[in-house]
Amino acid sequence: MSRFLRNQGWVAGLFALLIFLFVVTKLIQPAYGSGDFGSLARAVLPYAFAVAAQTVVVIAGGIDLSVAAMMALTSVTAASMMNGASEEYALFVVPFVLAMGFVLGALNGVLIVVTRVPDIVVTLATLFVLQGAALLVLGAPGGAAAEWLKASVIGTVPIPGLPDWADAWVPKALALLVVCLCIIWIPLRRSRLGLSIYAIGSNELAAFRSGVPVARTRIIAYALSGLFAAMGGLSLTISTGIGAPIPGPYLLASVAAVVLGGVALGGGKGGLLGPIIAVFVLRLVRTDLTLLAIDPNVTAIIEGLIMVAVVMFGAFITIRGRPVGATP
Amino acid sequence: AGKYTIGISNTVQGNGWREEMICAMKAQALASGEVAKLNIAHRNTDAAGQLEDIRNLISAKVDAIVVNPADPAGIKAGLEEATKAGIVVVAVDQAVTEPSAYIISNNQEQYAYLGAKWLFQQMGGKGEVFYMRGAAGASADSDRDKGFKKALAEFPDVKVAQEVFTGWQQDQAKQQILSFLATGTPINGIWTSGIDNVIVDALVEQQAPMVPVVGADNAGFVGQLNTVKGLVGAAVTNPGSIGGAGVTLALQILDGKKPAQQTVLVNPELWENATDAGKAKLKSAADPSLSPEWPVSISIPDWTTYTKDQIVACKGPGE
Amino acid sequence: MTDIATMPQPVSFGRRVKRFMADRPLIPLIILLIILVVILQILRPGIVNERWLANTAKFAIPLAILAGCQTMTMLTGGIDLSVGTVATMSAFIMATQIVNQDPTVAFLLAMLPAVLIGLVNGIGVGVFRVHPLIMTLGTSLIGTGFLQVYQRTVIASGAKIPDFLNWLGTGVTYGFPNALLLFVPVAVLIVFTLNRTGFGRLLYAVGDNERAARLSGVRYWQVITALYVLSSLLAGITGLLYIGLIKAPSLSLAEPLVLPSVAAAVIGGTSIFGGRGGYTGTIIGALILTVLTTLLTILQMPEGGRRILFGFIVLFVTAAYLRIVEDR
Amino acid sequence: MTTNPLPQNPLLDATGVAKNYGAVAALRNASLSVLPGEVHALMGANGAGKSTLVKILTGAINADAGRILIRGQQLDVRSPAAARRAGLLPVYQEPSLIPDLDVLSNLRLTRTPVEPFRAWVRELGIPNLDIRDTARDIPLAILRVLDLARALAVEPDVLLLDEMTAALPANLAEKVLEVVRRQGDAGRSVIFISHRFVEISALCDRATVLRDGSTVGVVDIEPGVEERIVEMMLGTRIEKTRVGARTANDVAAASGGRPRLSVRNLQLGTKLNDVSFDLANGEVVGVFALEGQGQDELFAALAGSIRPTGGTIDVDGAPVKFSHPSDAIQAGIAYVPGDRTEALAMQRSVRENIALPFSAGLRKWGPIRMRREQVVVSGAIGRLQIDTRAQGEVQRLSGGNQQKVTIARWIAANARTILCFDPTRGIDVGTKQEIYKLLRELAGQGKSVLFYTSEMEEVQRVCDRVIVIFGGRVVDTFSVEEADEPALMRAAYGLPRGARADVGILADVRPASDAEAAS
Ligand SMILES: Nc1ncnc2c1ncn2[C@@H]1O[C@H](COP(=O)(O)OP(=O)(O)OP(=O)(O)O)[C@@H](O)[C@H]1O
Ligand SMILES: Nc1ncnc2c1ncn2[C@@H]1O[C@H](COP(=O)(O)OP(=O)(O)OP(=O)(O)O)[C@@H](O)[C@H]1O
Ligand SMILES: [Mg+2]
Ligand SMILES: [Mg+2]
Repeated sequence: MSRFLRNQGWVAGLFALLIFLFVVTKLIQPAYGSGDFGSLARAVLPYAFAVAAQTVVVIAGGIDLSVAAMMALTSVTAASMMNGASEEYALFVVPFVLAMGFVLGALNGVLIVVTRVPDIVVTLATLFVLQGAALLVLGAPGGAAAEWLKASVIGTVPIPGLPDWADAWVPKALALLVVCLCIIWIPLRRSRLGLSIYAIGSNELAAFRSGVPVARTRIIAYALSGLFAAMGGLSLTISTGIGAPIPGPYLLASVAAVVLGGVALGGGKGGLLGPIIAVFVLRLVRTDLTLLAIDPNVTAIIEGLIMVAVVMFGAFITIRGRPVGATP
Repeated sequence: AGKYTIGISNTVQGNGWREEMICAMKAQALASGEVAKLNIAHRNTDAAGQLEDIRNLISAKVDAIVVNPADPAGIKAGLEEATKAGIVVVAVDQAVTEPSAYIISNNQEQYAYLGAKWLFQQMGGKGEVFYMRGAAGASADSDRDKGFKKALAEFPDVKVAQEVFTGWQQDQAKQQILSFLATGTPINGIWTSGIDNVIVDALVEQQAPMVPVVGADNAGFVGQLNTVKGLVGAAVTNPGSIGGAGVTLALQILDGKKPAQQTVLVNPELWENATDAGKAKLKSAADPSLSPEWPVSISIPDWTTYTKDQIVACKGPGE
Repeated sequence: MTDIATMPQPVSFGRRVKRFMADRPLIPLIILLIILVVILQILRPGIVNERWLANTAKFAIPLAILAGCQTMTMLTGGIDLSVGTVATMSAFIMATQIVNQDPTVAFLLAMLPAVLIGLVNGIGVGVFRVHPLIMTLGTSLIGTGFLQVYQRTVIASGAKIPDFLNWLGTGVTYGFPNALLLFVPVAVLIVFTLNRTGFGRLLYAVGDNERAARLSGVRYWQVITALYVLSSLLAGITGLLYIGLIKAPSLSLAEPLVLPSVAAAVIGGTSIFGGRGGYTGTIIGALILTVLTTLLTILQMPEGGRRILFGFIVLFVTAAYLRIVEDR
Repeated sequence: MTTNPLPQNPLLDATGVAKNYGAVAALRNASLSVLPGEVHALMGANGAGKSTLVKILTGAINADAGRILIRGQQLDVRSPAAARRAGLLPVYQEPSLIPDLDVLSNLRLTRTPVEPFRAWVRELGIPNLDIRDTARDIPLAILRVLDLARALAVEPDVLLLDEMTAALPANLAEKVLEVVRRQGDAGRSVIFISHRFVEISALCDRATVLRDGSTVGVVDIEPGVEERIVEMMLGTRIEKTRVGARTANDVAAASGGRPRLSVRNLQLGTKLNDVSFDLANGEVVGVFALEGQGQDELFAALAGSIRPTGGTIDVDGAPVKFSHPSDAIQAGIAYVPGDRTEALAMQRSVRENIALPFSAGLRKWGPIRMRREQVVVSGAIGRLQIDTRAQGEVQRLSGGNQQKVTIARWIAANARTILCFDPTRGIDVGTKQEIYKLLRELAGQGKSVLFYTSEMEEVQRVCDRVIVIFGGRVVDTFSVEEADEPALMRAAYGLPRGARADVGILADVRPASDAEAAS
């Protein structure tokens, strides 16, 4: 139990915060219901994928500044491919775009491994490259998305055996998110590859000496990041029905949520659940601020304060909880 | 005193034009006396983020939503949901594709066409133009590009010497024009997408030959048109106060006075300092007390009723 | 005590050149810079003239000072993303306060947020151990929010650029930009601080091994707080210089400089993991980026292509530099 | 070079191995030949290139030149994984478990079978290991043992142990030696690196000696061979002086005044209990203890790294309370940790590392007087005879020289009291002698030294008195004359004076310590 708390305490605390925020939301807007929860889930979708993309590389001891640009590129690619195409064609577009994200992500990894330039610089450079490529694909927002794809995030999932009121709280967007993340994350977490990703983030030298193929593992971590980012890009196209070549605010948001979610920026620690809950928390805070009709400029201040305060609080309890005298 | 709650969604922050738009919305809501509360979602984000904001406004049960769309098509789903929830939707500044929404918009294509045509005429229908666009990939930029290209097609002897994207950022634009001037390439005119005063500054600083400059009606640039010696130029109006007009339209609809068409276009005007009539117009428009990034056209006749003090105070109902 | 063992076998010329450059990492950087200038001159014959040099210096100087902030924070293993906001705030406050206030008062008011943000950053990072990326991101959000609220209060009073800043930012005397009057002392100060003062030593030591520094009696929080305040002050001064150069106070004035400032420091050879680097390299890094921007403006190619090229060149420059300097 | 006629084909045969780091030649011409079933010592002074050779043999770094034959076949070990497949398994000088993974995951990562691992862990004297513990939370000594158990569990043909016993307390070290010997008996080969001759002569069949990156000889281990090995290792650098403790007169003369450091009833959670002792000016007091008896906490408390929960510390008769190491330094008390990665800024120069304490205080942040610093630093470097060929970055120095830098810092700062925590861990005999001499010299100048060591014989060489800690209490104090090995050992196991027991059997008595906060 104490080990569980030590390992998962932060995530549990975050979850409690989320529940608390739901209660607050219900108090502010008593009519807040399942439909609004569905809106929240849809808003979470691109952020959650961005954060998943960031989490994988951060655990592997890196950082990926190209997440948002990758989302933009995959989004415009999907949107321009589906523009004027048949509904069935989208069946091909989706795997194609996912594969593209995977390959481009792997390319990030290869560049890092081969050039030995720090990851922050390589991904900054690929940020520009991917942005440029997105502009070449679509000079201005446009394109289209297949109707069945758009429908895949609207409405709820009927779960047999559950009463209707409960079904209403399972929006398709949430189900889609959970399925996409779990399909990749759970097998990964259990595999040696997953261990290797944690290992190179925790101590690269020790990992190398334990026989972990460090370069290959790093490339795969970035490839997975690219894959998640492509899912994020697709989710943008699906929810807006277009592709936009200018990246949205997902880069900084992803870094913030990763840290809020208890993943150490040095690597090796944390999981995917924390950052995803953190995304929900951040989105719900925004909903609450809108519901309260707070001055939008003050909103920026509040969002910044929350980010700093939560992380400071986390740091504070870890300082308190650490055996005295030890430095991090 | 008012009875309505109006939601506002905007996706660009920290730019004078957008700030004026928001202040116009607040001032108009206050001046109308019909609005109890404004609920403003105002941040830097993309279409997906705007969808989130619109849905949050739906959750907040506002009566109307006035939106400056990040992208005309990208927020269709959200606007549709809003209409279904019985909310009046008004798009300002740019059109939207959702048919149930009302649109009161600046005509971006016309904006570029008007300025470019004037510029090419000033150049005598021939020569090289420096084409300083906005942000690559933004929908307003591509609309303006259409207008510019339309004018260019009418003047076959005008050539684009160089095309750059300023990203609507002052520092980038200034660095670009300085680099360009340093090459010594001769040009006969400069078209800007509203990042204008830094361009004139650069010409003055570098003691480069003054060429005609087209910009927007930003207070700084309008001031320069009046005072900078040797500068021939034109400001094309692109009133940020369109936001106030959007609030007025939303209130009219809520009060049951629907407009004849779904779309109301506010056509830009061109103020130039090449003629005496134009000079007089510019003189009266100039307003050195405004922040240089704010467009001087702080009101739109027939559509806004607030005073200058009200928009400058930037206070909405209940503030 | 300096009996460097020389290799017994004769060393080839190439290796000697390489070793020579490796011991003087500035030389390859300068060569890279010269190559870029030569390419520029070939693309646009005649562009490299006195006026162009002055313009390049004018734009490189604010970037170089901000990159100095990054260099110092990166030496401690941190990063300061709030420099853009701080510079913007002091510029905006200066331009609006000068209308009704005495210049000294306006200056002090302009530097006030810089000190405050620096202090908060320093305490967050130094005492609460918040990750610098998150801390400075948070304070920059908060700062932006405050600036927007502030802006509404001064719309009526308008803005003005003080003549002195105008002179400093854009003026040229005997072909030399006046901004050098500010930059040369600042650069000398930074270089001297890093190499010849106890504080500079501590920056390196803390970034390299915080525990070792602690055992030597160094109080981490003091160093970090002083560092972030210094960084913010420099950013604030950069803001004043920059507003003199751009002459248009906007709420996002210096934001575009943030990522390039990080890139300049990294290109200049400072390690983002701390403990290694210096300011002279950073200055050349800033020049390289400025020349690169010009180069890409001059190229007649679509915006997308330009960004792709920019990304690749940044990557290539950093990789080439690392290749030359590493494995001494 | 001594050439022994080989009775069998060697299992591992490396010749002409060379490795350059820029201008520094870490290895010039090393060769090593290991027979099946042999425990082979690899010896050499600090910086001779032993670790480098191990790393090359196990694929952690690539050699510039050389030929490696395994069972007569040329093999290209380009990665640790390849070496592992070839049956070569190392335990490096630094722990190599992944700090953020638990032990079980670490095993899965290296495809190590769990049950044999558990068996080996028990065999090596750690009865109650929880394999779900995160490696980061496990004390260093235990980690080293786990590294060994992990290597043993896959039954390697050649096991390479790089200073495996250096950081181990006596009881664990003994277990390790026992296990290693049995490896040899079972027909597997072991390459064993250690600076301790006792271990070499107890364990090894032959020894290869390296000097300055070249193999200078291979000898059979037989009684009396030590002198020859030392000769080969150090070349001309021999100066084996015995540093004795002070005579009774000196002690009497010095102990007239008040004690420099006086600890009374020091309490620290469950780790330290009622610890009291004095440290006089001009005195070297040894601390002897088995692993995890609270010595780490004691040193950390005296160094100001952790706050004691009870008791008092007096310096020169005045009570002090340390809340940060800088307070202790202010009071003239400097701490040299056993783990040099904890003490050094690895990317910085030797000079900056030595001068670091000069800049620590707020008042010292200003311009540095370079000339004066240069003089002080080179004084300290000279005094410790630090090999400064690679002085631009401390990480390029060999382990022993790095260790010297950690001490040189406080010599330069002229600290009055030095707390040395196992300063000779992994240091060659020559350097050890220098350090002993240095500590005695410091004492001669009126400075005082508190000296924890994991090697019993050091106690007699340097200390004036020894305190023995067991279970967080000072269980006994010996004068140097009384501190013979059996007496110390008994006390360290918490046995009263005069009781007779065989230490070897007693080695399991102590439960494995679970946490270690300070080191
Ligand atoms: N990365 C490096 N760069 C430069 N020189 C190095 C590097 N690594 C090792 N050396 C040099 O090579 C020599 C051999 O180092 P090595 O670590 O193998 O010594 P060692 O025999 O293990 O000594 P010790 O017993 O002190 O650990 C030393 O002089 C060291 O300074
Ligand atoms: N920057 C330096 N360079 C070289 N040696 C130094 C330096 N600073 C201190 N020392 C040396 O270290 C020793 C301790 O000096 P330090 O100035 O720390 O003493 P102090 O007791 O703090 O003096 P004060 O009370 O005057 O500040 C002296 O031998 C001094 O020569
Ligand atoms: Mg060694
Ligand atoms: Mg070594």
